[in-house]
Amino acid sequence: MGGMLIAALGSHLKIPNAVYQFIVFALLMKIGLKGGIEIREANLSDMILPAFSAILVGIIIVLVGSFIFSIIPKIKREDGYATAGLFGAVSASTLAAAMVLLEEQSIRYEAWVPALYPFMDIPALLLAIILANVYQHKQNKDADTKVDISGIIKESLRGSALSALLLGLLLGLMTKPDAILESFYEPLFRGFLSILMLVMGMEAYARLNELRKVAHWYAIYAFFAPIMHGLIAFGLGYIAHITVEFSPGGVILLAVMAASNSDISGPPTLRAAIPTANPSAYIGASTSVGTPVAIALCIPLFIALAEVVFK
Amino acid sequence: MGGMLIAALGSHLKIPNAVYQFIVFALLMKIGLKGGIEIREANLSDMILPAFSAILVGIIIVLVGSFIFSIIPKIKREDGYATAGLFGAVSASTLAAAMVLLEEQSIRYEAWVPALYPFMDIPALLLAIILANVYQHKQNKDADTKVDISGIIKESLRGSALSALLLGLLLGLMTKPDAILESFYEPLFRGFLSILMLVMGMEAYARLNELRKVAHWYAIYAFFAPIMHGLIAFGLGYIAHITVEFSPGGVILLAVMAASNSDISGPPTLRAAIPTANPSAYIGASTSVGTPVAIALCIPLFIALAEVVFK
Amino acid sequence: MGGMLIAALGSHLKIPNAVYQFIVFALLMKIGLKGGIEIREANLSDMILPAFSAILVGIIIVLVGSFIFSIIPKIKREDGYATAGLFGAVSASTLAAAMVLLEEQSIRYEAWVPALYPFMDIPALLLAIILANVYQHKQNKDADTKVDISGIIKESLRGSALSALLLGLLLGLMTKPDAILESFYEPLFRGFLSILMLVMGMEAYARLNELRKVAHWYAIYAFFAPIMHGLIAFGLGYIAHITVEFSPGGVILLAVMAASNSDISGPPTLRAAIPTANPSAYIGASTSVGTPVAIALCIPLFIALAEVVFK
Amino acid sequence: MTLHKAEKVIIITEKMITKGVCAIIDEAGATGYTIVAAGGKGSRGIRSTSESASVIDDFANVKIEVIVNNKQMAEHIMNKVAEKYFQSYSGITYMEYVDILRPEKF
Amino acid sequence: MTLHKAEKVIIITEKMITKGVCAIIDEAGATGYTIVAAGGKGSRGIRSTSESASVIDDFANVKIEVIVNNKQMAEHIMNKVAEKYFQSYSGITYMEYVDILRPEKF
Amino acid sequence: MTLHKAEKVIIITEKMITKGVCAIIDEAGATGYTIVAAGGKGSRGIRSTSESASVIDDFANVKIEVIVNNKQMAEHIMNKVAEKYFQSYSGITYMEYVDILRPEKF
Ligand SMILES: Nc1ncnc2c1ncn2[C@@H]1O[C@H](COP(=O)(O)O)[C@@H](O)[C@H]1O
Ligand SMILES: Nc1ncnc2c1ncn2[C@@H]1O[C@H](COP(=O)(O)O)[C@@H](O)[C@H]1O
Ligand SMILES: Nc1ncnc2c1ncn2[C@@H]1O[C@H](COP(=O)(O)O)[C@@H](O)[C@H]1O
Ligand code: NA
Ligand code: NA
Ligand code: NA
Repeated sequence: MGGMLIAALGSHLKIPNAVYQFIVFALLMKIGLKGGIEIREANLSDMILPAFSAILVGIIIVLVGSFIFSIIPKIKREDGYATAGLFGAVSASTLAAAMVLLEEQSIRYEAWVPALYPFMDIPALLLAIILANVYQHKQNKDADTKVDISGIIKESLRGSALSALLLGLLLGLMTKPDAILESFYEPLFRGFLSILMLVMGMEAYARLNELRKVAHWYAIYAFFAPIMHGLIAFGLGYIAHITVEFSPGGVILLAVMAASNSDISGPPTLRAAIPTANPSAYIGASTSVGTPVAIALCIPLFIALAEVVFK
Repeated sequence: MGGMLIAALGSHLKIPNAVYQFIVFALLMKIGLKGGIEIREANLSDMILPAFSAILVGIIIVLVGSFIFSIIPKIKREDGYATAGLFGAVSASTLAAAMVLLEEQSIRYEAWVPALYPFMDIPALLLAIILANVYQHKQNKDADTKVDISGIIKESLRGSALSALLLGLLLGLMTKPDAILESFYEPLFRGFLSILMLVMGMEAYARLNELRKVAHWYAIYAFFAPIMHGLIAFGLGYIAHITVEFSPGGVILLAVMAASNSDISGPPTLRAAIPTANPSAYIGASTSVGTPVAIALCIPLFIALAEVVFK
Repeated sequence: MGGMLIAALGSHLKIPNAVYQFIVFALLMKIGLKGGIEIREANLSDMILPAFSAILVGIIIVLVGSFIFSIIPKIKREDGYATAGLFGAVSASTLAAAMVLLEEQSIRYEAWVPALYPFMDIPALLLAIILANVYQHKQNKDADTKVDISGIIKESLRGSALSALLLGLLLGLMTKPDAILESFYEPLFRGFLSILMLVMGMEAYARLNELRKVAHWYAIYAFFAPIMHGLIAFGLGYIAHITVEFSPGGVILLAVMAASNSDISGPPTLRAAIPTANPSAYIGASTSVGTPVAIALCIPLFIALAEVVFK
Repeated sequence: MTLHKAEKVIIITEKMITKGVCAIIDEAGATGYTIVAAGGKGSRGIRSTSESASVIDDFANVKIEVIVNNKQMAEHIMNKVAEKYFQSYSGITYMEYVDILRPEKF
Repeated sequence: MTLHKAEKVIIITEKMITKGVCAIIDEAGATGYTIVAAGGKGSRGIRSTSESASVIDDFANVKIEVIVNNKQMAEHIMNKVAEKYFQSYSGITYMEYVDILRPEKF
Repeated sequence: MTLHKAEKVIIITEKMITKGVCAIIDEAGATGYTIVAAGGKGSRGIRSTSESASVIDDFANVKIEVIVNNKQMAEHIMNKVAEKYFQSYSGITYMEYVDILRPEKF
């Protein structure tokens, strides 16, 4: 699947936007529904530690990233915050690719793990936005604009990606959507995901140009950050494994979430909330380098690591 | 499934129009194909009485509705006719929801029953349009515009919803589309329907505002009319049950058709044919009140009633 | 399936462009994936003769067509070349329809046969474009525009139709997409194809008007050419049957490819490369006459012929 | 090259009456028109015209532009459309002056 | 029939700030606006504004048109939008003179 | 605030030659352009340009707008496009006068 990434060089092939949006919607609904159904039957206390780890990872990534960019010369601070936020946030498609691979290799995971997505995603975006806003406040002290935290949370929950996921979760929790999940979302899942991978591959190629125009540091960060982030999350997940028997598959997914960077909802959220940051900087780096590294390198890496660690 | 109706408050989630149109097309093709296949094998004489009941129900609903609105003060006559027409017409999605529920509870129905849709839909719309036009004629006597009945019938048959249904019917009757039905339309049916329900739920919420701007009477009518219409149809269906052994499931579906109001093809047809009627009046009432009542209240009600009556 | 062609007369039914594009993409990916998987396991030497036949057929069709149109009076030479090119090129949907029919009648074919598509398609388009350009050169001798053959090849490979097919082929060859093919593309195949047939049927009807405005000769050519082209290819396929045991189903598919005319990628390619040709001439003839003849007449004809010949 | 003065009539209204508006344009003798999908807000509320545009991502208005070589024809089209439709359907119409390249085309 | 002079303000900018631009228009007191999906190239590169428009077939700009009956209001809208957004978001704004049919509508 | 006079060239033509038209615009030295999907009817019949627009719900024309600060450049673009394309492809081009906010941008 990873192989399809660089395929469509120079081709006129385009995916209609309506289809793309529907595919994203279906993937997130599927993850949400499945998660919701599973949470209904899960032992809530099992989820506390992993959820807490997810939040922690999101925060650590943004703090570390912001620090790294702040010591690199000639990088605008806002650009650094936005990039760190994007890498702290989570990519549903990378996550879905890992899920498919785990299933193929029949590595078990608690089905509610993918539903931890927002626990890592929201804190990361939020923290990045707050840091950027606080920084701007300090710069122009006369300004009296306040950082509207609850507004940012609301906006990010209302975004189309999180809405779909949360809607799925809710429906999974409150209704009995098992039949629809099985007859509709499950068969479409892999096909839709493969098309999404295709889009992302073409996108990665198309963005390379943009990346070239910004500082090299972004590319370097984008290459190493996913691995580092994944390892941090793997570590925390391992602790959860020992203490509350968090499954090996769950640990892998947590690490993949950390390694991934938000490709659907993150960019517009950041663009709206940190308008002074240059989108070419953070989107170029994440799409062209971060995502391919997360998918093609990190997923197999963490699976291999799990085989070593949990044997 | 009904539970998903009010879900997406304030969310930015939107369904692309292209996807929405395709979903509607697929649902109607499925109903048509299935109906056509079944009619091929059915005893035509069994269908006469139910079909006749459907026509009768469509006409009764419009007459009763027009009468009710004509005695309410301060309601424009055209608005009353249009509203009555919309409630006489049929919603494919409400009907489909009832079909899914019947199948889940394994209540049997003749598969040609959903194909009775146009028998109730067209007479209702037509009668409402004619009444409104005749009324306008009387108002300005000098006008010499004639009511073009055959033109209205043609237009309503050509509308995209009925076209898809009739095309499905025709193909079901004349070709052997069983394989496509089973491998393509059946698996997609429930998933597409659930997405349509989602859209309708969001739409209902969005239209509440509009409803508030028009007279309360619309909301009151929209609440009670589906129940009343359904009961009338249930009664006529019961007669068909006794005389030609019309199945209990068929009686339920007939009642649901009557209770439903047209959400896809009805509004534009009425808007074009009764331009002086205020769309906020009839669409607000039907979408925000009529449809939720028909789906969440009437379907379970009629199923329960059938269990009492047919035991 | 053929019966659905003329159905939707005068209806307002429209298929959203996004859905249409996605359906085309999915069909071509499916053909490509399947072909790629099969080529991986096939004996390459078996493919040489059929592939060579495909190329030959594409060239013969264009030469014969160009000759025919050149002797008909009052036909612009460019229009003739473009029409011949279009009939030499291949229609993925006609091909897919033949594949479904063969499977229904369980006539076996090598799964790589549909992947021969570009072997016939590209030479035909290319030759037509070159002939037209050379002709124009001769007309205005002062012009110094050269015919950019490699540019034309590149452009035609990059077109969205061939891109999707080749991408599928590549993925089929290099990765293991069997699961996605089976769970996603296969179930959608027939349904999508039937919708495409519907679109083509409506299109054929809509183009009849256009056809009426151009010379009758186009309609006459469009009626007989598919049969003639198919028979030529059938003959060459038969030779391959005798010499390298090319399957009867393969022979039929080769003949159908020859009989078909390009409906998706051909027209824009020709329009761009032979701008002086009148699109109403070649598109009208192929869509309204050529395609229906290829699907409704040629496919059953060649199947019947095969039953006679290979018994 | 010389450019010639001409008039451009713009009509922004509900998608569903496109056919009727175009018929008026054709009858008036214009040589063509251009249609663009549009959304909007007017005196009748945000996208008041769409039957179901609040949830579904769609533009329910159209913007129709007609270039005519003759001011009377322009005014005629504007009046006809306003008279026939703007009581029952939402819509606006206005005019601009443009410079065209080939006057014989319009 | 008499036509009346009016101003039309055009704003071409990124889709994502549509809501904010429309709020400025409403506050300025305009009676409505029309929105059209657009793509384009400007000082910030081809479709610089779209998060993912290079592969996905989509227009990521919008063209917003406002007709106002009052030149000051027109200039006010242009200034406000340019001030608030055009430092961080790509976009242009310009004005045209149009003839409207029913001045009381605008 | 001062507004400055400028020219807007509009080209309405078939979608498939968008790339070529944009190349002409770029070569002429314009700072950008805006593209909108359009349908229409002209001398070559309803949506004469679309390969398959009669059944599929799609706009097959584009409307391309270029604002330039220089009338000669405007006329140059119009002539070039008309010369190169309007014999074989359907299309029209015309010009309007607009008032722009920041003349240095164009
Ligand atoms: N002042 C305005 N400026 C630009 N477009 C307008 C204006 N007023 C109305 N429109 C457009 O015309 C449509 C119908 O307007 P109305 O009839 O006032 O509801 C609206 O949906 C807008 O697209
Ligand atoms: N000279 C121009 N003519 C027409 N549209 C333009 C021009 N320059 C910019 N635009 C439009 O305005 C958008 C933003 O421009 P910019 O802020 O320069 O990136 C572009 O994407 C184009 O749609
Ligand atoms: N008089 C007109 N007013 C507005 N648009 C026009 C006019 N004539 C042609 N067009 C547009 O230009 C396109 C090509 O026109 P033509 O080359 O005449 O077929 C048409 O499809 C319309 O979109
Ligand atoms: Na992350
Ligand atoms: Na009803
Ligand atoms: Na051929």
